[in-house]
Amino acid sequence: MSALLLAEQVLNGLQSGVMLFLMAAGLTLIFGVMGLINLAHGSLYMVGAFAAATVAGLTGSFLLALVAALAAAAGAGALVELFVIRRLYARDHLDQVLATFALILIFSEGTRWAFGSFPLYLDIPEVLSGTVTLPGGIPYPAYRLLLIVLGLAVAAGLWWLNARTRLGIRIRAGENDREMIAALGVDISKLYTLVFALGAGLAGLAGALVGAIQSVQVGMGEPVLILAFVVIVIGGIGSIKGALIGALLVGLTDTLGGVLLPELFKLVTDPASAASIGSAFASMAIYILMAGVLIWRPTGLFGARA
Amino acid sequence: MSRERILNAALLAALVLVPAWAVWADEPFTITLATRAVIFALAAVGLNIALGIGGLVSLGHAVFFGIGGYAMGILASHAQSYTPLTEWPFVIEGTKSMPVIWLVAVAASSLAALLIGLLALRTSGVYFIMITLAFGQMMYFFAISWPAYGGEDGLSIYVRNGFPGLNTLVPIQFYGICLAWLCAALLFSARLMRSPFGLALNAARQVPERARAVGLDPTRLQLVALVISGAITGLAGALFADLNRFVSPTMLSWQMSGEIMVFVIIGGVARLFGPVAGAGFYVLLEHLLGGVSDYWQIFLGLFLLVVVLFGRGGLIGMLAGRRRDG
Amino acid sequence: MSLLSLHRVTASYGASQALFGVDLQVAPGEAVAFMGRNGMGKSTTVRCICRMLPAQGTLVFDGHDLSRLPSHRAARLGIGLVPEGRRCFRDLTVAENLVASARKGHWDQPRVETLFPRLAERRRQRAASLSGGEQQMLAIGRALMTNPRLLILDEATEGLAPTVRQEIWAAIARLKSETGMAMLVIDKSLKELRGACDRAVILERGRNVWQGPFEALTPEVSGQYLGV
Amino acid sequence: EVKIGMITTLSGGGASLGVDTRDGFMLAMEAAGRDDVEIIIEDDQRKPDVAVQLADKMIQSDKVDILTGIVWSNLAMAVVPAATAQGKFYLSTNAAPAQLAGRGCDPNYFSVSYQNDNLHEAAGAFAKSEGYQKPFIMAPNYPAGKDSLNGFKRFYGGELAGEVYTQLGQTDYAAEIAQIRASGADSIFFFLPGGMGISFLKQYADSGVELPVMGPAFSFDQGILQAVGEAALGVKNGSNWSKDIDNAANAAFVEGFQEKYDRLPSLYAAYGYDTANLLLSALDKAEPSEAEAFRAALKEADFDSVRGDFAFDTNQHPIQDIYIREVIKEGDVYTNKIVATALEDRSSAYVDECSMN
Amino acid sequence: MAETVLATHDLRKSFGALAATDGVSIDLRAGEIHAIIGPNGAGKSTLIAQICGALRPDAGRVAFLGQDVTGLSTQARARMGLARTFQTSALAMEDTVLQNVLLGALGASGRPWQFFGRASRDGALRDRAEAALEAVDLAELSELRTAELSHGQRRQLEVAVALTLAPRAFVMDEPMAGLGQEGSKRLTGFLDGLRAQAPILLVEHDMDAVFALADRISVLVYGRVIATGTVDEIRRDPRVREAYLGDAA
Ligand SMILES: Nc1ncnc2c1ncn2[C@@H]1O[C@H](COP(=O)(O)OP(=O)(O)OP(=O)(O)O)[C@@H](O)[C@H]1O
Ligand SMILES: Nc1ncnc2c1ncn2[C@@H]1O[C@H](COP(=O)(O)OP(=O)(O)OP(=O)(O)O)[C@@H](O)[C@H]1O
Ligand SMILES: [Mg+2]
Ligand SMILES: [Mg+2]
Repeated sequence: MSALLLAEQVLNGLQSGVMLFLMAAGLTLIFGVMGLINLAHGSLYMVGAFAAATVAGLTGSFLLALVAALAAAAGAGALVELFVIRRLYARDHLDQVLATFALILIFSEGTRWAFGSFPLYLDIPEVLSGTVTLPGGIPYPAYRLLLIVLGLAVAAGLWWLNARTRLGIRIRAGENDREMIAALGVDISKLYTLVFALGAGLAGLAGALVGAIQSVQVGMGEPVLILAFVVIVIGGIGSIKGALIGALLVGLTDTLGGVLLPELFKLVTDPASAASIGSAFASMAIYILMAGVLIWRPTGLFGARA
Repeated sequence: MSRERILNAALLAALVLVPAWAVWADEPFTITLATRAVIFALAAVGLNIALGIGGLVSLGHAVFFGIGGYAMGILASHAQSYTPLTEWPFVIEGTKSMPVIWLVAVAASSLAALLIGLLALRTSGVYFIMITLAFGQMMYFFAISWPAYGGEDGLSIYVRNGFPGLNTLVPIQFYGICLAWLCAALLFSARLMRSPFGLALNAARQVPERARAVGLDPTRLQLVALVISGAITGLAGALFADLNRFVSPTMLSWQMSGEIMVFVIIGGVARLFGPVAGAGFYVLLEHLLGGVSDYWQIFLGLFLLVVVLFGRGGLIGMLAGRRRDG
Repeated sequence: MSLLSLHRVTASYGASQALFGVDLQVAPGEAVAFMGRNGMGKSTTVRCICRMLPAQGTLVFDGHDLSRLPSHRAARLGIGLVPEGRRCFRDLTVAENLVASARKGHWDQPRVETLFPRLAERRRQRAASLSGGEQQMLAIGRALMTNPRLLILDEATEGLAPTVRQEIWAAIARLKSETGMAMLVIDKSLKELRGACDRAVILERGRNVWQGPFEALTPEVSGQYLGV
Repeated sequence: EVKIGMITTLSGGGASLGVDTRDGFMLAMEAAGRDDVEIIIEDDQRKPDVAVQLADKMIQSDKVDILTGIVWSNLAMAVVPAATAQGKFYLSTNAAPAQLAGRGCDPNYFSVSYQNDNLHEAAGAFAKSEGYQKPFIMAPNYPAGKDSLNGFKRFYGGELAGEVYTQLGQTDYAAEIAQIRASGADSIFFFLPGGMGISFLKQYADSGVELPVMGPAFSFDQGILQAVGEAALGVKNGSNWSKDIDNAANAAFVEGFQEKYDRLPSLYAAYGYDTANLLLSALDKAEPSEAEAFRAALKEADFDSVRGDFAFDTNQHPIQDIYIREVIKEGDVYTNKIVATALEDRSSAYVDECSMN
Repeated sequence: MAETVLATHDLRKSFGALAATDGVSIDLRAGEIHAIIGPNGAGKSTLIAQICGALRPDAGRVAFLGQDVTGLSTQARARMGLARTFQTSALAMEDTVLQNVLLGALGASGRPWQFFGRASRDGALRDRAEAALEAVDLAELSELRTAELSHGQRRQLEVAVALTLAPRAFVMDEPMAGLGQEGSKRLTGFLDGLRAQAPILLVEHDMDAVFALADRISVLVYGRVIATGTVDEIRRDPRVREAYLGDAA
């Protein structure tokens, strides 16, 4: 494999990492900061994509579609928080797992009921289609560059919100001791609704942005959900920086694993089985990475808590 | 007698009476359904030991379930094709005998639990959830792409394995075997909860530093709990594969892990009969709702939501009160 | 007119009743010592005032009926709590702990840090890794940051070194005289309560058994209800 | 009175395929208007264990004579051997894994659709006839994916620019596209069912690489095409059915389906429709309870297939023509048109391994 | 001189730039109560954590019963007979009071690997547990869930659990904290009698208790022992008065 191709694949890995971060951003907020295990995060991602596809289909405007995705997912998130999640903060994680598992069923089948069983059409806008040429002569899709920029911007924004604003501090305080922060005069319920809606909105936005280059269909959120959890756990719960670095690591491992492992096995076996064995190991690679990181650092790369 | 005990007795009675009625009314499928529920309950009883008493929220129990299933699939498929599993260093033949398969399933899943536990118990809390999930996913992807035993297509066994003295093809007899195992596991976990080990494990979950300060090693206690838990779930896996006469990577998927966990939670975590109530309710609901509409999973979701929101302590907690018995 | 007024307050934990009719008044600018043996219901009463535990009976703060308010609204009326067992926000730094509760007023971060210089030294350290005494200072500082009109101190000197304890009692005295902050103080040291408070209320098994000015608190009374 | 049990996927992500299968099947059944045929339809949720239990239920409780409807190979492998072992007939409306065509063939098992490799073989034959020198081929890493690439290679036979197995469920194909660009390939063959294919095609269209693309019909089926949109235009795909196959049965089917369900039929609907008609033709001649006679009646395949000429080989898989279609736009709708016949009277690669000769 | 039961030699532990224990050498002799006092944040709990094995020292050694235990785990030290109480109660809140002491008895007996038989019906375990509850006056509450105890009652239970170990030495981190005056007095009396059973290393801010109990006192300031001596010596020491005691002397 040429050095140029390798460089391009590294770039692809980083790019897919940033995209992963975009998908995981909302979850980082809800899971990392509020300490809530929200399995329905993938569903909110799906809601965003479906809202975007619908609005894009009606208006033809991608921008409006993004706004719709954000609004629909944030709205759904706020409702979910008000009617379901709110009653679960005081319970242990397991009840949250079950409730949000139930929400997955409701969201998935509800969406199928409303939109039918077939995938929807959502494409990138005309102005962003096509490629730009990177230094080194690699043609690179313009839309993906935009995703990278957005992903990094979201990371920076979240970090700022979490570490530097009083809102962020209060939310983290609430995660440590909800009763106490309320007794100090902070309306933590309202903050939580807000944060949950924000996290959901980010999920929806990611669903729309990423949905434009993937398939918009029922169940699209599930693989994302697991990946996003992997990312956050590798980085260390509660750390935005960790989530970004975790995402990049996962992106790189996934991409390079898929590319390099088959090459590696070609040294010992015929191309067809090398491709197959290599890819088998590649699909396990990120999980091996995660297990490895956790065995080495039981609270992730940047996690503080035990 | 406390309300929980009455409830437990009623559940047990239902496990006997419903299939008995099905035999009388010649409804073999009801027995199949009951068998499914009983096997799921067994798997969940296994998880309940790790999760309920030990506080080990494992989202990777499908690994043990699947290993149990594959123990059955691999042994039986070799027996079916008259080829040995290995010829070196000594010949290992396949088998169609349930007791041998169970033994292998339990041994293999305990071993897996031991290895996973040794690594995973370095972490705790949410990290533990995720690392167990990671091991599950590794196994799943491995099974999907490993061609020797069917990959994603899985392995079919044409005839159910045998148990000396019984005709396992008769649904009620196979059900009897499964029920016997479930009762044994329930008895075991009832005694475990009150035993010195249960006490120590329970404390290790709540305050590991205290356990250490009195000379107990929480990690080792938890490891043992995980192994016991994995072994029981593995056994359930072997039975499940035998029920379907089929095993495939879906048994190893994270959804499967999630479902086993859901059985425990809707039934009631750390309640003796929680897994039974949970698995029974879920299987029944799935069966009844399936006919209602194509979108029946919406209703399933709503039912589950109602149980979490209004039934603290799961179904058992809802019906028998918050306080645990014993 | 009293700032805080409790009348016939009862409360339970699930099936077990902990308070059987507690009466308690705190006037503006007054410091009241709240006493009783272990497990008699002092902290439970505090939880009721701060709306952390549902209660029956009359609870009025500054003319507002507390019994309908959520916890944070009660706090915003001007009730500041230093809870039993400190309950600092473990994963927040010292500075963040203070910022989290801050509301406008006399007390701000520099003032709190002047009161407890030790906190200034540990500003960027996670609360969980503070020593016990440091956490206690943080909990007091955090409550002051809400600029309360009534400060509730539930065992606020537990685990503090004698020197620090003296400082805190001095600070309490200063708070009272300078800012006119009313106080409800729970502490084990009768001697120090006597120095800092105007009045005492004694609980036994969830009921008032004695109240009055400290001068009237005879050795017989304290022997009977406090065991000293 | 004949009872037919249909097990198919009606909920969750793969539901669109099952829904089409059912709708096609029922279209034919209702047209026949026979009141002595009872059809029981159940949802397998795309889970093998659920499928097995539904089969048990249909066999034990409902006492069906014939089973049909499964979409996925892994579910078929779970259900079919056990069902045929209990003496039930199974007619496949889609999945037809290699084992069941070869060593595991069974007198009670008929595949009405194809053998899994067929559509890939057609693409391979087409690549050869077009004179491609270096196709780049890829599929997910699971048994059907491997069968697919093997099927392609079986009829292509030449040199490859690359052979890649992707991960099942993968959504980002940037790395594969970079590999394609670097490989010097002159064409691409891919088998990426469902959402994977949509993702790949969208990303490929946006990557600036412009090589001819081939695939099996699954990724270009009516339901999916609309979601891919323009990115699919011009792609060649191997199929044994297309809505423009010119025969009376097909015309009636396409029209009837559109009228009844208000959408264009898909491949799966076509298989469902043919399966129902085959069944009806056999039922006219024999009862399923007379297994020998009924089997013989099925084997005759005495019905008007929407695919034109249709016969069963000795392994009871179809002998049929397999076409190459091209994706076009008709008004606002993306659809397919036949451009070539890739394989004539194609049976399956495993027929010699089957002992039913 | 009585034999030395527990000793540290030049223990050091730093958190970043902060030296929490900075070369601490102290010892505990049979039959005595050795109090460690010092300002908040002086490193007392850090020292205890190292003695009990919860923290690994950067340098230095811990000896217990004449054996170097620096490399041993907490549980191994506990099994040798080192019992501790925590500054913040560490109890199984969902369990009953009795179960908490049973746990101690179980640890002491070293047989947690029994999967059958009820822990609460095991005569030997139960006797031991009940004796410990009796000693701290909690016997009446034995069936209550620990979460239902008041703060002070939890502190008493904390001591009871340590008692069940029948240890060779006690290490107590502020056992009086949270007790009322009456409770402190009772516990003081109780600890007084306990020293005959096993010596106590006592960290405490309650000076009444310390002065009443301690045979020796060591004063820790900024991680260093600045003075060791009898009650009177320490009370008179101007450095100690300045750093710690204030008027309390
Ligand atoms: N969370 C709880 N659940 C159930 N009962 C409780 C709970 N907290 C306290 N109690 C009970 O309520 C009674 C009063 O407890 P409270 O904490 O108010 O006592 P206190 O006067 O503050 O004692 P202390 O000085 O020991 O802190 C106690 O007998 C205790 O057993
Ligand atoms: N994990 C840690 N990381 C950083 N600093 C720590 C950590 N643990 C303790 N410290 C610091 O070390 C110093 C000693 O703490 P320690 O808890 O030993 O004090 P102490 O003497 O027990 O005080 P107190 O009487 O208040 O309980 C404190 O300043 C504390 O902030
Ligand atoms: Mg109290
Ligand atoms: Mg300390």
